[in-house]
Parts: sequence; structure tokens; C-alpha cells
Amino acid sequence: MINIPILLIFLPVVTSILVYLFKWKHMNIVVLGSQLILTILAAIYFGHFYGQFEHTHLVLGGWDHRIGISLANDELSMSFIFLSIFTWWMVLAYTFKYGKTDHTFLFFLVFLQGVFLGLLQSNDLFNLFVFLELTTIIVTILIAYKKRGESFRAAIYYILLNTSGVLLFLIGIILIYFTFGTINIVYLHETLTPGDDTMVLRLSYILLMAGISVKSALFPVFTWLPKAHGAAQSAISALLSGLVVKGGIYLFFRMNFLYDNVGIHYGDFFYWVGALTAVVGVMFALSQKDIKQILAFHTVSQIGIIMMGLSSSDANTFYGGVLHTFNHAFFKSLLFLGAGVIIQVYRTKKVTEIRGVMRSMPVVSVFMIIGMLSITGAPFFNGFISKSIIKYGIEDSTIRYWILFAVNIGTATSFIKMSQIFFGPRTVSYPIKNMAQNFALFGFALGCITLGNFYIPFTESFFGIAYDQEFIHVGAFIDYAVTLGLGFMLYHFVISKDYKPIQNIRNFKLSFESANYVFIIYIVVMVTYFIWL
Amino acid sequence: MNPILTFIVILIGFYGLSTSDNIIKSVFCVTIIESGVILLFLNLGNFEGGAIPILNDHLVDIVDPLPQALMITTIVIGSTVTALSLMLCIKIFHHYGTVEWAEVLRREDVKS
Amino acid sequence: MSRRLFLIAMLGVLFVVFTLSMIELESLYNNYGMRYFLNEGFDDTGSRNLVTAILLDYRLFDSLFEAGILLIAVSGVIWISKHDVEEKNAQFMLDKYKTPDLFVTFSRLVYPLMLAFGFYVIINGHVSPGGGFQGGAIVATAILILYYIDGNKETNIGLIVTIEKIIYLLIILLASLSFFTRGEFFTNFFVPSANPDLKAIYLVLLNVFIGFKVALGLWTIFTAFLKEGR
Amino acid sequence: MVDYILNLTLIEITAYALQFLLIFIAVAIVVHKNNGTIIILIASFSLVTASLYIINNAPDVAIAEVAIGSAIIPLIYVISISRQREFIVLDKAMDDFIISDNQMTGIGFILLKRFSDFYHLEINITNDPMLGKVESGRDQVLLEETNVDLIVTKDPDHEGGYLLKGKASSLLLNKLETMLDDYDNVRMIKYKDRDIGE
Repeated sequence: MINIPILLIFLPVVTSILVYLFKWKHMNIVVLGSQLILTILAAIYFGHFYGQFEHTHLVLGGWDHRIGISLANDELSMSFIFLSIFTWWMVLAYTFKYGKTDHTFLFFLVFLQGVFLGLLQSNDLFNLFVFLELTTIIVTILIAYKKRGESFRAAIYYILLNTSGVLLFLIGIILIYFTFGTINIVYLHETLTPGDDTMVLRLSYILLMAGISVKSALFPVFTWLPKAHGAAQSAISALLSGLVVKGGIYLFFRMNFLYDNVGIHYGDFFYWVGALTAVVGVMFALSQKDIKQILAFHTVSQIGIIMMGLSSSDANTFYGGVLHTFNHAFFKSLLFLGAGVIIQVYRTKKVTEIRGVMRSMPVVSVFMIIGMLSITGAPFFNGFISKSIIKYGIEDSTIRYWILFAVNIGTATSFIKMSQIFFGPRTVSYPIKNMAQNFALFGFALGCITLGNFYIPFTESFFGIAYDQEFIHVGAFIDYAVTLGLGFMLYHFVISKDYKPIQNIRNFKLSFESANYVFIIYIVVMVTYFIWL
Repeated sequence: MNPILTFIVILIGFYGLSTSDNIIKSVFCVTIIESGVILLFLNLGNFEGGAIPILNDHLVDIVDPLPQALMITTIVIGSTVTALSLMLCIKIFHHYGTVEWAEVLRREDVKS
Repeated sequence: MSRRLFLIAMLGVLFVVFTLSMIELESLYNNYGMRYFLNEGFDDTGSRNLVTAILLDYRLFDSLFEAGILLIAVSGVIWISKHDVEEKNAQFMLDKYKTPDLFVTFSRLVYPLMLAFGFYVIINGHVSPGGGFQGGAIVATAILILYYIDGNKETNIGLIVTIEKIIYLLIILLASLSFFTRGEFFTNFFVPSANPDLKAIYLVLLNVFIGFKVALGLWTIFTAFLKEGR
Repeated sequence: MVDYILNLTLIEITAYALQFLLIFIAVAIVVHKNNGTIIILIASFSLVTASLYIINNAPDVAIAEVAIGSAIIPLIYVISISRQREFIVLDKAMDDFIISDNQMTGIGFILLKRFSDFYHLEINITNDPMLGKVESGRDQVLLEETNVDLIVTKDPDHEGGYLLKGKASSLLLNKLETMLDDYDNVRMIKYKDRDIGE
């Protein structure tokens, strides 16, 4: 029973290699079968260890736990495991037809799942580094998979920036190893005391956080994300935006868990990083015209909102941030997959050229509208819940509250702009009938609505927190209406005019060397904040 | 002393990353950083009078073997990253006719 | 120019912080790992080379994914360099390149020596420096010399990749055999109290598999590049 | 301090010397502009690091570095850099436009020569009979999928005219296009990327 985590990692890996070896026509059914076994195994594991996750610490090879590699789970990692299994179900369903012929694609896709599940469960810092690097390489290949100039360029930007970040992560590991003689996360968490608060430890914290910031696309180093997620195929974009970028967020709270007892006050710093991420992401999103670029920049801004929640020391707000990672995974995957279907039919990515989606594709439009309502925070949808939790958590500080409100208005504006694609006369016929794709959209939409209304049992069982506060009341509706109204006005009077500054923002491209430059400045700012302040 | 000198190599790599306008040059710089990190790890694991971590019949003080094992992993990882990025470089040159970051990122995506 | 000076100043800040922490680290230095491996390493794993002991026993899980990275990178490089146009049609690049005769003779002489050295390093990984990864890389370099001797050598990449994947599956199988013999994943399938000579069987087997896998993987990578450069 | 320096052993002096050499090579790699020199530097960088690994009592890592870092990595660097000096032209016209009397003196060749001297490229002209048989509609596919940079064909609309086909995304072809102004009978077609959808 305790060995199930190993199966969770190696079942997808072995399946993917079998897919590569036997290029059989019905291989995608085998993949779905292994996916089913994976789901059942994860459920059994969760059921068996529910409430006693401290017993899941598994040292591979049975060695001293300070020497060997260990895997460990808790409620949080289990919730992420279920989220990733669900996302892979939907993405596999979406690419069902494609997977029949393209086995290389299926190979990378399924291998990534095993690696990602390993990343979630690993309890060893160097093992985390290996998994991070492996994820980086697979994601690079998936980004470049279309083999067009745009995707090559995004892929090389991604791999070089992320590798330099992950190498900093490795230097952090070096410092930890030579200070404590081990790299076991749970052990370090238990042995670290405020007395260990030395400069070496702080420097290791900074270096680990620098690597994680690149992986999770925080403010100055988010520039790889829009390029990568805009250039990949829609199914891949959905996977990357919805889930893989959350690997960085997950590591963020895993690492803060490691340093828990040292007493590093990271809250304010990462709040402001998150706020800047959110504001800048929205600003760029407002100026874009490419539908996938809009969605990709909104991923940046939503990550900012997540960080605003996660940086709070209050448990309610913290788990609000965690809940928002889940909600974001659902609605962003839904939007990306829906956009993929639309692009397939219309053969263009320009928001200004797509018209009449409602007439030509009513089913897809309904799902897309559910996604848009969720991301803008409409009551009864999931984005509303987590945004409300974060909002109540930071209500005491006026300026923080207004930043969140401004980001919400920007989000509303941008999706009002995007919603024009639904109106207008029918310009194309809709010949592609793909039930599997509709099923994937349906799954994510169902997730959005379910989490929006029945979030209490979910948070109780996974995070141990019951949000008994009633979020849906008249004020919430007024709030939403005001947001939408202001958003519409902003769109109508400013954005739709396409003034010169907006065009400048749209055409602004941060070159690679400048991205590294700001990365170094970011590290120095962290050094100044965490060591000398 | 040695770790500090090695850290200078890493910093030079970062300097190169943030000033080089050429993609291949950036890949070089990542290679430099990676070698620097490996050397840093070994520098810290080594101490005066230590022996190589292979046991003989008579017991001597060996240097820490764990960093060395980890660094072999890092070498393999680094070489695969280099290979993948260079293959991407070749394709980018073929597609855009240049490997200057600024030019490559500035080229508009022309689609039919 | 001011941009660069500012950058150097920033890097200087990092340098100062690192230097200060290094001075601090001298008093904090913890060598728990070193003492553990010195005292227990040989008895636990049966490998005199402690680096091999860590790679193939204590941290075998890492090594599996290290091999996995190579596997992924090989498939990725091949995918990116593959043309949809038939390979026969793509054989149009000029072949002006001609290796000097002296070099060819020298290569013919060196090639078997290098191959033998590679195998030596692989098989003796548990008693002397080396092991599967290093030996595999040496074997791959030896194969690279073959290309200097004969520039037009044809290689069936598909077959190599298939063999590589199968060997990877075998490595996973061999690594998890210990679960069936002693209930622990990813370690020697002989119990720790067994005779070191017996334990060496496992180490040599795993080293050989990893060596072959690495050699085939690197072979594929540079074949893809050579094709690109032709 | 003086005592410390005087009491250094030979190994330590070597280690310091190599460390400084490493810094020197790293600086040289970063500031150098010529890619060809950098290759030699990177190979020597790898060798110096390998010797430092040995001095740091890590023979295993040194073997790995020598095997991977000094043979295979420089090779792939050489290949990827040499690819950037080449401009591959596929000659489908097969007449005296490029090659006349078995000598490369056709007007097309002179044009391409001027162009390549401008960018310091090395032209690589091929006329593969197998490729010639691929029907003309596939030229775009050929350009996208293989490493051919330019295809020369006869102009079907113009008697005695020639077509140069290339990719619209390539920076090099912009320059070539401006050079074509001097030639009446040569036109250029730039293919845009095919949108292969999702």
C-alpha cells in the first residue's frame, strides 16, 4: 500500500514507452486504460491514508532517511495529484483522435504525467531538481512540437531561461546540503529551528526562490510564458497553463514549508511580487489581439492573484490561494481548449476577425461563456469563491484591496473584448464534429460549476478548512455588476480605440538578455530584502 | 578560497547571459554556468588531505561521495539541454536566417 | 555602457553575499553524509567505489530519471530534426568533407582501444572510477570516431532508438526486482548482509545496461546532428 | 598571508592556477565575437574543468566530463555553428542560369555570390535529381521541412525567366530581394508559413 506512489510515477512512464515501441493504432485506448488504473490507485491510496498522512514517508531502498531518496504525501500533494490526473484525462480525451496517429506526441504527453506526479511527491531536494529539469525538457519539446519558427523561438527562450533559473535552484541545494548534511525536506522541516537562521540559509532560500520564480512565471521573469503558451498547440497550452506552471507554485509552498520554523518573513515581499505580476499581466492582456496571447497573459495575472493569496500568513487566505490554483486550472484549461476548437474552425487567432461563434458553434460557446464567467468572478462559478476568500483576507489593507479590484476590472474588460467573438452573423460552417473534444470541454465546465457551488466538502477534506462564510449575497452581485460595468466602460472608451500607448505595450518585446538582466536585478532585490533589511 | 573563485565563473556566465545577443552565445553561457555549479559542489565537498572516494583495505579520510554522484547526474542533464537547444538553434537559423535574439524575436509571425 | 556597469555592480553584490556566506559556512560545515558513506557504504552496497554505490543503490531513483532525461532528449532531438520529406530525397547536401589519411589511420588504431577502455570502465564501475554513465559516454565517443573514418556511414536511427527504449524498460525492471526479493524498491536485490561478490553481480549488470543505454542515446544524438550538418 | 603562500603545496598552486585559468577562459568566451574561436575555448574550458575535478578528488566526474564535454558537446557546437555559415540553394532549373559549361559562372551564380559575400556565407548549390522530380507544388513543403534556404526554378509564365523561392520569415532573403532589382528576368516568391491549425 505504501508503495503506490512509485506505481503512480512509473505506470505512465512505462505506458508511454510502450506507446513509442508499439506504434499500434489503438494505443490511445491502452493509455486510457492505464489512466483508469492510475485513478483507481490514487483513490485507494488516498482512502487508505486519509487522516494519517504522516505515515506515507517512504524511503526508497529502505536506507537511512537522511541518505536515501524519499517520497512523501500529504493532503495538499494528494489534491494536486487528483487535479493532474483529471487534467490529463481531459487532455487525453481532447487529443483522442490525434493520438491515434501521432504516437510521438502521445509518448511525450504521457511521460510528462509520470514526471509531474513525481515532482509532486518527491521529498528530496536534488530529486526535485531532476524532475524540474525533466519537466523543462519535455515541455520544451512539446512547445516546439509544431515545428514552426514561432514555436522554435518560444521553445529556446523557455529552455534557456528556465535552465538558468533551475541551476540557481541547484546552488541553493548545495548550500543546504553542506550546512545540514541532508536534503530530505521533511527532515529539514523538523530539524530547522530559528537558531539556524544564518546568512547561508537565507542565501539558499533566495536561490531556491529565484529558481521557483522563473518556473512559476512571477513578475520580472514571466516573459517566457506568453511566448510558450501562445506558440504551443491548444491542448498543450491548456496543460501548461492549467497545470504545469502550477508545479512552480506547488514548489513555492513546499519550500516555504521547509523553512517554516526558521521564521523568514516572506509574506510582504511575495505579496508585492504577486501584485505586480497580476497588474502587469492584465496590462499586457488588455493590449493583445491574439486570442491565445490574451489567455496566456491572463495566466500570468491569475498567478499574481494566487501569489497574493499564498503570501498571506492567515490560513484561510493561504488556502484561498491554493483553491485559486485549482479553479484557475479548470477555467483556464477550458478556455484554452475552447479557443483551440474555435481556431481550428476559423483558421485565425485574431479576436477582431472571429465573429459569430454563437451561431456556428453553440455548444462550444456555452462552455466558453462558463469559463469566462468563472475567470471574471461571477457568483455561482468557481473563480468567484477563491477571489472572494482572497479579497476578504486582504480587506484590512485598503491599497491591497484596490489592487485586486483593479485586476478584476482589467480581467472583466479583457473578456468583454473577447466576448465579441460570439456575436455577429455566422461566417463559417462547423463541419468538425468531435465528441471527444466536447467531452473534454464538458468535463472542465462541470469542474468549474461544481467547485463554484460545492467547495466546502472539497476544502474540508483536502485542506482541513471549512469556509463557513456565506459568500453569495446581494453585495457580491452588486460588486460583480460594478466590475462588469467599469470593465465595459474601460473597454468602450479606452481599449477599443486602440491608442498609441496600447499599441506600444502590444509591440513591446523583452529580449532574452534583458530578461536575464531583470532576473539578476530581481535576485539582488531579494538579497537586499531578505538579508539586509 | 576555491569556491569563491568558482562562483566568479558562475557570475561570468550570468554576465554573458544578460549581455549576449546571440543565441549560440547564450547556450555557451548556460554551459559555463553549469560547469561552474558542478565545480562549486565538488570544491565544497573536497577538503585538505582527503582521498578519492574509493575504499581501500586501509581506512583513510575520503571526500564526500554524494556531491560527486549528484554531479554526474548534472553533467548528463546539462549535455542533453545543450544538445536540445543547439538543435533548436539550427532550426531557428534555417527559419529566420539569423540567430540574433533581437532579430529573431522581432520578426513578425507571417501566416498565410 | 552604464547598463553593463550596473550589471557588474549587481553581480558584485551577489559576489559579496556569497563570499560572506562562504566564510560563515566554514563553521557550520556538516559532514554527516561523508561519515555515513565511509562507515556503511561498502557493507551496505558491496561497491568499493562509493560514487557508484550512491548512483546505483542509495539514489538509484535519481539515476533512473537521469537515464530518462537522456531518453526524452534523444526522442526530442530526433523529432525536431526529422523531415516529413522522404529521407532519400533529403540526401542532397554536399559531401566535400574528407578526413586526412593520417587521421584515418590513427583513428583506426585508437577506435578499438577506446571501445575496450569504455567497456573496462563500465564493467569495473564498482571497484575503480567510472561506471555506466561514464563508460557509456566513452563508448559513444569511440563510435563517433567511426564516423571520422567513414563519413558516409549509414545508421538506422529507428532501430537504435527502439533498442534504447527496451534497455530503459529493462533497467526499470532490474531496479525494481528488489521489491520481489526483499520488499524494497530500487536497491540491490541481494540482502545487505550478502557476500559483496554476490552483490557485485547486480552492480555490474546495472552498469552494463546503463552503459549501453547511454552509449546508444548519445550515438543517436550526434547522428542526428551529423545528418543536420551534412 | 606570506606564510600561507609559501606553505602552499604543488597541488594547491596548480589548483589556484587552474581556477584563474578557468576564469580567464570564461571571460574570453563571453567577450569573444568569433564563434570559431569560442569552440576551441569551450573545449579547453571543459578540459580545465576536468583537471580541476581530478584535483578535487573526483575522478568519476572527471571521466564523465572528458567523455561528454570534450568530444561530443564540441562536435555538436561545431555542427550547429557551421550550419550558420551555409546557404543551401537547390537548383531545379538545371541550365546555364547557375552552371554554364560545368563552371559556376552563370548570372544567377554571380548574383548569389554577391549576396553571400555580403553576409559572409558559403553557398552550397545542389541539384539533386531525386529532388528535381518532386512536383512544384511541393516546393513550399521542401523549404519548410528540409534545410534548403532557396529554390531556383524556371518561370512558367515568362520565357527565359527564373523564379527564386524562399521563406518569408527569413531575414536573409530581404536583402536578396533588393539585389534582384538589377535583374529583369528574375523574380522572387516568398512563401509564408502554412497554418497547420491545432
